[in-house]
Amino acid sequence: MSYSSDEMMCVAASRALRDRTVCFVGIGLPSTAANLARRTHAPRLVLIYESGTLGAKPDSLPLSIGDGILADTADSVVSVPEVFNYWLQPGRVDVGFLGAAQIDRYANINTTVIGGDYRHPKVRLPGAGGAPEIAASCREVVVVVRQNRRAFVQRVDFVTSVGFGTGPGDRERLNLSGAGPRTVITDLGILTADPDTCELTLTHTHPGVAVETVRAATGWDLAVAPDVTTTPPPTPEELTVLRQLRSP
Amino acid sequence: MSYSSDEMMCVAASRALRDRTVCFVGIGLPSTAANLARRTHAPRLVLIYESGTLGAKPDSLPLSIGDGILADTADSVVSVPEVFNYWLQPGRVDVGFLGAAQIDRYANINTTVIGGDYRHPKVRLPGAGGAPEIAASCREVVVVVRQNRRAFVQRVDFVTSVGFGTGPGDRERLNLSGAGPRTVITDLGILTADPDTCELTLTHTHPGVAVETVRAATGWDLAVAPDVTTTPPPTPEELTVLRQLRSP
Amino acid sequence: MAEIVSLADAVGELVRDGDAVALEGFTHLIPFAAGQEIIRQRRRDLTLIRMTPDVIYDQLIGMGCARRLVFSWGGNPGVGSLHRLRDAVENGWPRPLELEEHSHAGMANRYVAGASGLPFAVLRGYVGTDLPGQTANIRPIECPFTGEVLTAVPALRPDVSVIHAQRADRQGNVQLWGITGVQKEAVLAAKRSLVTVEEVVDELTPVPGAVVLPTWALTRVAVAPNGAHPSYAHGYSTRDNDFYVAWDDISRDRDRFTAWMETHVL
Amino acid sequence: MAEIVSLADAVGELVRDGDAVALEGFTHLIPFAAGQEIIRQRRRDLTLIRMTPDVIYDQLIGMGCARRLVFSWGGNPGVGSLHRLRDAVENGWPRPLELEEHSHAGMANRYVAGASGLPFAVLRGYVGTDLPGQTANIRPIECPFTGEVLTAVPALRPDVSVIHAQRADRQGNVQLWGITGVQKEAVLAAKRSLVTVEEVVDELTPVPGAVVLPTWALTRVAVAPNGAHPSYAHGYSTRDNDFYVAWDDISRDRDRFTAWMETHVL
Repeated sequence: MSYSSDEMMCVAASRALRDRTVCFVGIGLPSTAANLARRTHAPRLVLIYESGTLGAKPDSLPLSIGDGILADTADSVVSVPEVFNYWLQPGRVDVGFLGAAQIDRYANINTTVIGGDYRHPKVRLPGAGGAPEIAASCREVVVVVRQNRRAFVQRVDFVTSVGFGTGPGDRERLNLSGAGPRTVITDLGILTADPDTCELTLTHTHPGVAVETVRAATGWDLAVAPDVTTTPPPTPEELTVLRQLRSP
Repeated sequence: MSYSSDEMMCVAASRALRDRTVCFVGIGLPSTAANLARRTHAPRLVLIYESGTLGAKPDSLPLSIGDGILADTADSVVSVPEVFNYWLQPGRVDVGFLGAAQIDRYANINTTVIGGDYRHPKVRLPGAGGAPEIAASCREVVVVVRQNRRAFVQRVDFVTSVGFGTGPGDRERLNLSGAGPRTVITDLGILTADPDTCELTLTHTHPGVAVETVRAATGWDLAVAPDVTTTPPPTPEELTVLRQLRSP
Repeated sequence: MAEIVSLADAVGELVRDGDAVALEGFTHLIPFAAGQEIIRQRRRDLTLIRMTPDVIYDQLIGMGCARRLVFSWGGNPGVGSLHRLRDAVENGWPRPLELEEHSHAGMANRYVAGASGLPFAVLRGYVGTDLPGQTANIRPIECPFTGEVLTAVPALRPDVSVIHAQRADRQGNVQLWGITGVQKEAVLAAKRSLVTVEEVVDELTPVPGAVVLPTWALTRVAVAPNGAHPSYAHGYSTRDNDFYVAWDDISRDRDRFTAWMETHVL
Repeated sequence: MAEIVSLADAVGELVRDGDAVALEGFTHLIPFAAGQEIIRQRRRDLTLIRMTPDVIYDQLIGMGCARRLVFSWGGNPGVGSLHRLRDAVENGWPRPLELEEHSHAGMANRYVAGASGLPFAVLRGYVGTDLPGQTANIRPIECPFTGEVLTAVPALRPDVSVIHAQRADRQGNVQLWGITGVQKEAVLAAKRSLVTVEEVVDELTPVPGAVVLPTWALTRVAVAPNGAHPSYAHGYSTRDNDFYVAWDDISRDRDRFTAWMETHVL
C-alpha cells in the first residue's frame, strides 16, 4: 500500500507507545497516533486528555480535546484542575505527546510567538495550553512535528516548553522531574536526544528519505547517528486502521 | 409542656438560625438544633456537614456527621478537601455551630487537652476537627455548651479555636475573616460578646434561672447586661418536633 | 439564592464596562449565547479571562469588547488560529489587545485559589520557560519545610463568571455533567455569577459525573436553549465541528467577519 | 495495574513494621477489615495517619501496633472518647503514643499536597490557636503577590494508604460513592495503596456521585465483603450505630478490650 509522509509520521509516532502505559494526549497528530496505537499493538494504552477524561476510548477521532465521545468512553471524567494537579503534576503519566511550531537543537518547543518581539510578534500562535507542564512532568515526552527549516530552528523565538534547555544538566537544575523530549518524530525520520550532549540526533530516516534531505530541512548542523536505520514502512494493518480512524 | 434545660438550650440554639442562611453543622447538639430550626421556622436553612454533604435534609438525626441519610438527602456531596477549601474557607457560610469542653471570657474554645501539659494531659479530648477554621471563617459562630465552672473558665487550657483572643482587635490582627463567636447558648441562658470589650455578657436567662445561678456557674466575674431578659420558653411545637427528631 | 431571569436582564445587571469577565467551559458547555448577549449590549474595555479563548472570545475581541485577555491557549481547537485574536494582537484591529498569558495548569490553579479564598496558588510549572518574563503574575515561592522552590500564581477573582449548564431547578440549583472543566472553580472564584441553562426542571435527578452548584452560591440563572452552540451540551446536543471548521474562513477577513456578526449576532 | 489478591496477602506485602500508614474513610467506608488484618499480622511501630482515628485506630492503638498518630479529631463520633487512644496518651498503655495534631482543614490539605506531588499546601488555618506551638509541621508562609501571611502544612506521603470501596472490576478499577471523603487524595498521596471492596464485578456501571480510581493508580485490590463494619458501605450496608455506642463500654476497660479483641479479631 502506498502512503503519505504524514501517514508514516503518524505510524512511527504510534509505535513509540507501549501497551499498558499511560499517555497524555494533545489534539491533532498526537491524538491520531495514540488512538492508532490503541487500535493496533497497544490495546490497553491509557489515554488522558487535558479536558479531564481519564482512560478515554474514542471509536472515531475527536476534533477537539473536549468532544463528547471522550467523556462517554472514559473510565472517569475529572475536573481540569484535577487532571493537572493530581494526575499530570506528580509524574503519574508515562508519555506526553506534544506538537511544536518551532523546535531547536535541545528540543525546546515554541508554540507562542514567531518573529518580532513578544508584544509585537509577526505571528501570534495559540500559546502554551498544557504543554509546559506536560514537558516538565511526564516520565518522557514524544514530539510529533513536520520537519522543515521554519520549524527546526537554531534557537526557538520563545521557550514555551522546556526540552533540554541549553544542554546537559539543565533539566536537573530546573528540577524538572521527567526525562524530557527524548524522541522527536517527523515526516522525514526520527530524532533522539543524545544521552550525553542532549542534542537531537537523527537515528532513523523514513523509507525513501535521504539523510541529506533531513539535514537540509534542519536549521542547524544536525547530528547524525553513525548507524542511521530506515524506519519500517507502515504495515497494511496500520494504514487501514489509520484511514478508518480519520474517515470513519 | 414541661421541658429539660437541655431542651431549652437546644430550642434557643435553633432560634439563632435564620431561614435561607447557610449553616455549617457539627454533630451532637448543633446538628439537633439546626435540624429543629429546619423543621420549624427555617425550612430553607441550608445545612453543610464537614463530611462534604451540602444541603443535607435528614428526616431523623444522624449519629455521626457521615451517616448515609446525609448523603442521600444532600443537594450535592463533595470531597472533604472541597468542603473546607471551596465552601468554608472563603467565607460562604453564614453561621458555624460549635461545641466546647472549655470556653473563656473571650469565647476562646478548648477541645484538645485539660490539665497537665499538652504532652502529659490529665484529660485528652478529641481535638480540633473542623473547629479552628469554622471559628475563623464563618460569617458568625454560635457556641452551644452546658454552663458550669469546669467548662466556663478564666482561661482555656489550650486554644483549639479562637474566639476573640485576648480582647478587642485580636481577630483583625490575626486576619480572621468572620465575626467570631458572638453568641454562646447554654442550658442556663444566652451570652453575647460585647461589641466594645469582646467579653461574653449575659443577655438572657432561661425561664426559672436566676442571674446569680449563671454567675455561680461561671469561672470568672461574668458581665451581665443591664437589661437581662428571660428567654421565651419552648413552644409546644418546638418541643414536639425536637422530641420526634430525637426518637423517630 | 439565584434569581432566574432573562439572559438580556442577567447580562444587563451583571456585566459592566471595564469588568474582568470569565466565560468558562472547556470545549464543552461554552456559554456562547451569553457571550453574544454581551456583544449585543456593546460592553467595552472588558478584561476577558478564559483558559481557551475559543470562537466566542474571537467574536468578542473582533467586535471590540475587550481591552485585555488572560488566557492559556488561544486557538480554534482542532482547526488552527483564532484570526480575530491574531489580528488584534498583530495589528491592533479593531483595537489593541493586551495579553496576560499562562499555562493551563497555571490558569486552573489560579481559579482554584480564587474559589478557595486564597491569594495565590502553588504549582510545579513554568520553570525554564519564557512565560515568567512576560508577566509579574508568575513568581517563585519557597517551601517552608524543604526549601524547594516552586511557582506561585495569583488567584483569579473575576467580577463576573459565566458558564452554561444542562439544567436548573426552580430554586436556581444548577446541574452540569460530561466534561465539567474548571466551571465550578470559575463560578466560586467570581464576585458575581451567571449560569445559562438548556432548561429549568422541577427536580434535578442525579446524573453520574454531575456537578451541582447550589443556588445560594450563584447570582443569576437564565434559560438559553442551545446556548452553547457551536460548542455543545452533553445529552442535549453534539459539538458542531463543521461550524468550527467554517469559522476559519468566516473570521479570516475583517469585512466578512463583521458582516457575519451583523447577520447572526447583532 | 492493581493486582487483585487476598486481604492477608495484600497486607502482608504492603504494610511493613515502622511504616506510615493511612487508613481513610470519613465515617463512611472505613477499612475495618484491613485494619484488623494489620492487627492480626502484628505490625509494630506504625505511624498511623487519619483525620478521624475512629474505632479502628482505637483497636490498632490498644493492640500496640502504633508508635505515633497523625490526626485531627480523635473521638468516637456521636458517642464520646476513644478510650484506648486516651489510655495510650494519658497513661502510656500499652505503649506511649506520640501525637501530631492538626485541624481537619490542615489534614485534608496535607493529603491534597501529597496527591499533587507538591511538598506543602497553603490554607487559612490554625492562626491564633495553640496548635502550631506543638508541631514543626505548621508554619507561616507569605503570599509573593500581596504579602499576606497564611499557613503552610507539609504534604502527607504515607508509605501505604488503605481505603474501602463498594466495588472493583476485574482489571482492578475501583468505584466508590456516597460520602467519599479524602480517599482519592489519600490513595494518590501514598507510595503504595490497597483498596478493599465489597465485591468484584464485570463492569463498573456509572453511579451518581461516584469516584473512580483507575487500576494503574493502585497497587493492590482485595475483596472484603462487609469490610467496613461497623462503618458502612453506601448501597450495601448501614452504619452500625449500636456498635459504636457499645464500643464505649467494651473499650473503657483494658481487660475487657483485650478479651474482646481476642475473641472477635485475633
